[in-house]
Amino acid sequence: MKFGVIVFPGSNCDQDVYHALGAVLGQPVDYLWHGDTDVTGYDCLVLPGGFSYGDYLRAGAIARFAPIMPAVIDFARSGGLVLGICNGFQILLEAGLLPGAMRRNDCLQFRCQWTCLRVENNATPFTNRFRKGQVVRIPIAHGEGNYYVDAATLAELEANRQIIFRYCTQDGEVTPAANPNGSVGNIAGIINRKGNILGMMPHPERCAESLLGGTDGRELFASIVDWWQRGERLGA
Amino acid sequence: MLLAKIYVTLKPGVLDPQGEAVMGGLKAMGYEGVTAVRVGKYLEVQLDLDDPEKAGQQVEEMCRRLLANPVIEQYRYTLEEPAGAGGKA
Amino acid sequence: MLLAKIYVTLKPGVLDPQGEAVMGGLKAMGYEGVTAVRVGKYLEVQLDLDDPEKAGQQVEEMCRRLLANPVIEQYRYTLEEPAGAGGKA
Amino acid sequence: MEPEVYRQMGLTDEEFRRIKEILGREPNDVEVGMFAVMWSEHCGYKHSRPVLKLFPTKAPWVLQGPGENAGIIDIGDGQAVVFKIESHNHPSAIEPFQGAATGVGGIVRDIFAMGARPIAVLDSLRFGLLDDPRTRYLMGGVVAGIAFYGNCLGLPTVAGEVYFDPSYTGNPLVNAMAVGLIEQKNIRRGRAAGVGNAVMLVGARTGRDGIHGATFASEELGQASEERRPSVQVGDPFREKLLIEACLDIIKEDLIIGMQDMGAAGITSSSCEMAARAGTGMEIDVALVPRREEGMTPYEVMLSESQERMLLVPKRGAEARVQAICRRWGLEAVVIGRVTDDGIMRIKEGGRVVAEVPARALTDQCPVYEVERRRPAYLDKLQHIDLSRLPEPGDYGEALLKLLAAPNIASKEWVYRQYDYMVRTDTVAGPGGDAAVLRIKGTGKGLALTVDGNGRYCYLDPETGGAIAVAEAARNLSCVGARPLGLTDCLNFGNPEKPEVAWQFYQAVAGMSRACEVLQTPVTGGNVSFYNETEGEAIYPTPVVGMVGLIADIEKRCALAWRRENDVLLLLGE
Ligand SMILES: Nc1ncnc2c1ncn2[C@@H]1O[C@H](COP(=O)(O)OP(=O)(O)O)[C@@H](O)[C@H]1O
Repeated sequence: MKFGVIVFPGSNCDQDVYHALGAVLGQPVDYLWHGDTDVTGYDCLVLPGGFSYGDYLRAGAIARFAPIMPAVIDFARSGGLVLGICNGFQILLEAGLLPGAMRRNDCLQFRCQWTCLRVENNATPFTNRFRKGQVVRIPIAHGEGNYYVDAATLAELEANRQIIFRYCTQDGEVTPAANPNGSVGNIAGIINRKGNILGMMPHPERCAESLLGGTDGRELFASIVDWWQRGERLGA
Repeated sequence: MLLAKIYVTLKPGVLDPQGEAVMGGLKAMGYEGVTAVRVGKYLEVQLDLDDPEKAGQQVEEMCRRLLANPVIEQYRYTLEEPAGAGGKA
Repeated sequence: MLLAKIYVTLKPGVLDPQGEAVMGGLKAMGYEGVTAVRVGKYLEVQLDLDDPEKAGQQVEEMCRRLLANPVIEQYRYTLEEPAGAGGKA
Repeated sequence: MEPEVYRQMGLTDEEFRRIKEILGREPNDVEVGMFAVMWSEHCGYKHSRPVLKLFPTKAPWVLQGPGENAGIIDIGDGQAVVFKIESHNHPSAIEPFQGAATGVGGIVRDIFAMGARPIAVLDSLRFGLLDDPRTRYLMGGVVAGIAFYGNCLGLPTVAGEVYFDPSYTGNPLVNAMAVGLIEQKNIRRGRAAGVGNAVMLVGARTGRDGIHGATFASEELGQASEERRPSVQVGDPFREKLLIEACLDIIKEDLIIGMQDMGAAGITSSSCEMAARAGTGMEIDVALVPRREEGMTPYEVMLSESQERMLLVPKRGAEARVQAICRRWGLEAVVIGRVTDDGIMRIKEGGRVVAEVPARALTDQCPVYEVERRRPAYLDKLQHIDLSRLPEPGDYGEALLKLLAAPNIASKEWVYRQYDYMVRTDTVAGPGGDAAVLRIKGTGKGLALTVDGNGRYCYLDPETGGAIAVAEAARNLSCVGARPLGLTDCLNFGNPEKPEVAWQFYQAVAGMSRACEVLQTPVTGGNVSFYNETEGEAIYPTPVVGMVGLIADIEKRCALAWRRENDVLLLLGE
């Protein structure tokens, strides 16, 4: 399976994701330039973290209009796997591929720390190597991760099991104290209804090697590869 | 030349942590009379257009597509001739 | 009750990276006529005061002490009766 | 020229006389401005140069010592580490957020100017006491500014220090260190070699930012009010990120001979230093410099400190390719001049010559002052306090809790959780331990980084305090399993024209040098920040040491936490 990591001006986790997918997981991976308009030949696109266009105005707002985005949107709408991490998640929201919006962290400061996440739904291409309810440790690093949706959409997300990760305590309890940024319902990651577009604030590429303090992120990437290979075998 | 003055604010129901922090700060400084603070954005966009109607359309579109996020924000704007351009700004 | 509308903008000549990025974005979206963008803050502060003179003094002071950074920013404001309070806002 | 004019720019009557002697004529505004900034303490090291000679700077593994944008150390396998520390104290005292942010921006540019990929930032901070609201404002702004710039660049801020003491109340210290990694074959130096080669300006447009002492010229020209010429620079980390990627692409394609960042004194310092190092001259046309503001004079263009700009000397014929790479990253790159063979900095505006000065007069001929040194009187009193007469605490448990709660000792997590210390996925040990540890991808090796200093010790005994700063840094590195290889220093002191400060400065440098010799850790570069005073009161003499070490096998690193019950505790040393 072939991964494409999109490089926007100001992306700064592009090389980290590339390293995790290529050197750690041993998967074929290419950089895709924001100015290109074609994504054919790729099986999964990753929108990495960083500060695209400086995150000036709103995080992800300007990147959403990059020349490559129409191709990304087509790819996503036709069922291709898309993973947005941190700034990538913000871009997916701005592009309307996922519902909701990001506000500044309620503490009004940037936060870099390890967080515990409860896996709310493991029946996805991105989380199938986790157990439902499993607590995983993945770091965050953002200033605008305070996820917002209105009540009606939130109910819809819940009903469709689109909430994938929630910030929680070490024991898996979803409490206000475990919420690092004020996001609605402690939401850390959501998926679209069809289940092929995941957006998450935490950085799985930062915990894909034990040297860096954890390997839960590696499991997330490995889930994608497993899912893909199973699909291939079944001829899907 | 036209100057668009654009105001982007959070929708009424959306919590504004920055506004709350500013209010807290003002109260701590002794301004007890402050009862609410909302923080938004103010943009000035200069346009090389003379037709106010066309400019208005463009500004409306810019706001909708880029300058405001309709999920959490609302906007309004005014159009005027830039000061110094003989306008009445 | 009075509503202060406060505009905080960068002093002329101070680099505005936000404004430049927004201008770049707008141009890339096809709005070729945009010649300059400056981004500032817009605040609404509600005051439990009825005396416009006193309120004006307080707002002036708040701007100077907290809301604007005098080293790089300038500010202006208007005072009005809040909409819904019978004012003409 | 009226003495008023050059004095306002910071030149003495004697210095002005020397300028006339060098030029053999009366200098014009632009020339005086260029001399004033190049002969300023900041660029010229007028009061420190002879003392800095005490530092040992050589070792077989030192590839670049002091005198370049940054120092370089060999770490084997054809790789090297590039690092340097710099102060941004005064800008941060005026505007903490932007002052600290642009401090990070400036030191990071020094690293990629050598051709290296920046990989980490460290910060050393000093403030007054936290019960002062102004201190809290300054600290909040400084930390947020460092976070804003470093996080946006995608550089982990992996270690640092924060101390609080009343002596820093009016004059906080903000020292930032940057570290880069490079393949040795890619090392570039800030040299304008090759007569006839183009000189290119890459990055941001030039505005009136940070033109110190320039107010006079503008007022004389009656052009604008104070409002129109802010001296505070605003940082644009997004543009700097693009600049890093563009410059590294340019290096990868081997398109340039040398490059230098534009820090203090902008085009003036970068151009004349590049020329002086190569023994060449340069001709620059200010009319070709892209501007952000209208009506700028040659004086303003030459002295502007607008951020996020680099000066490049491309190889012959490579200009177009350099421009293409920059365009790809959304940056402007323009030819603003040529390298010449006559050793002269010739500044033109269109066809008109507006300044003509020997490059070396600006750099090498900067006057040097030996100030009388006098041991401060306060030392006698302080060094004779009888410690045995201090009262014993009644309750040691309580005393311990009090100590742990003291801001100087308490956890600094409030600071470093605002820094993205994990980006680049190399941070094996981040803030919170003795030294940060970064792995070097593709090797089994690691780098250890630390920044240390103790102003109080130096106040009590600058020689010993200076030695302790070096020793502490070396200990922090060895605690994580690294061999110390070299250091960069930031010397924060008061007014060097005062004999007491001159004495402290000399003593501290002597003590640091002694420790460097013993520990075989040479100095590869640094920065001096004088005049850290408010109302005539100097800060504590505060030399800060940034040190780099190598861990041969990253699996053999050592961490802070206790591992297992019943493990044996050993105390090493006396
Ligand atoms: N300004 C800062 N930036 C980043 N890390 C910091 C900062 N200040 C302190 N730290 C980190 O916090 C930890 C404790 O710092 P410090 O109190 O100076 O410890 P010590 O005195 O034991 O060296 C260190 O790991 C240090 O790197």
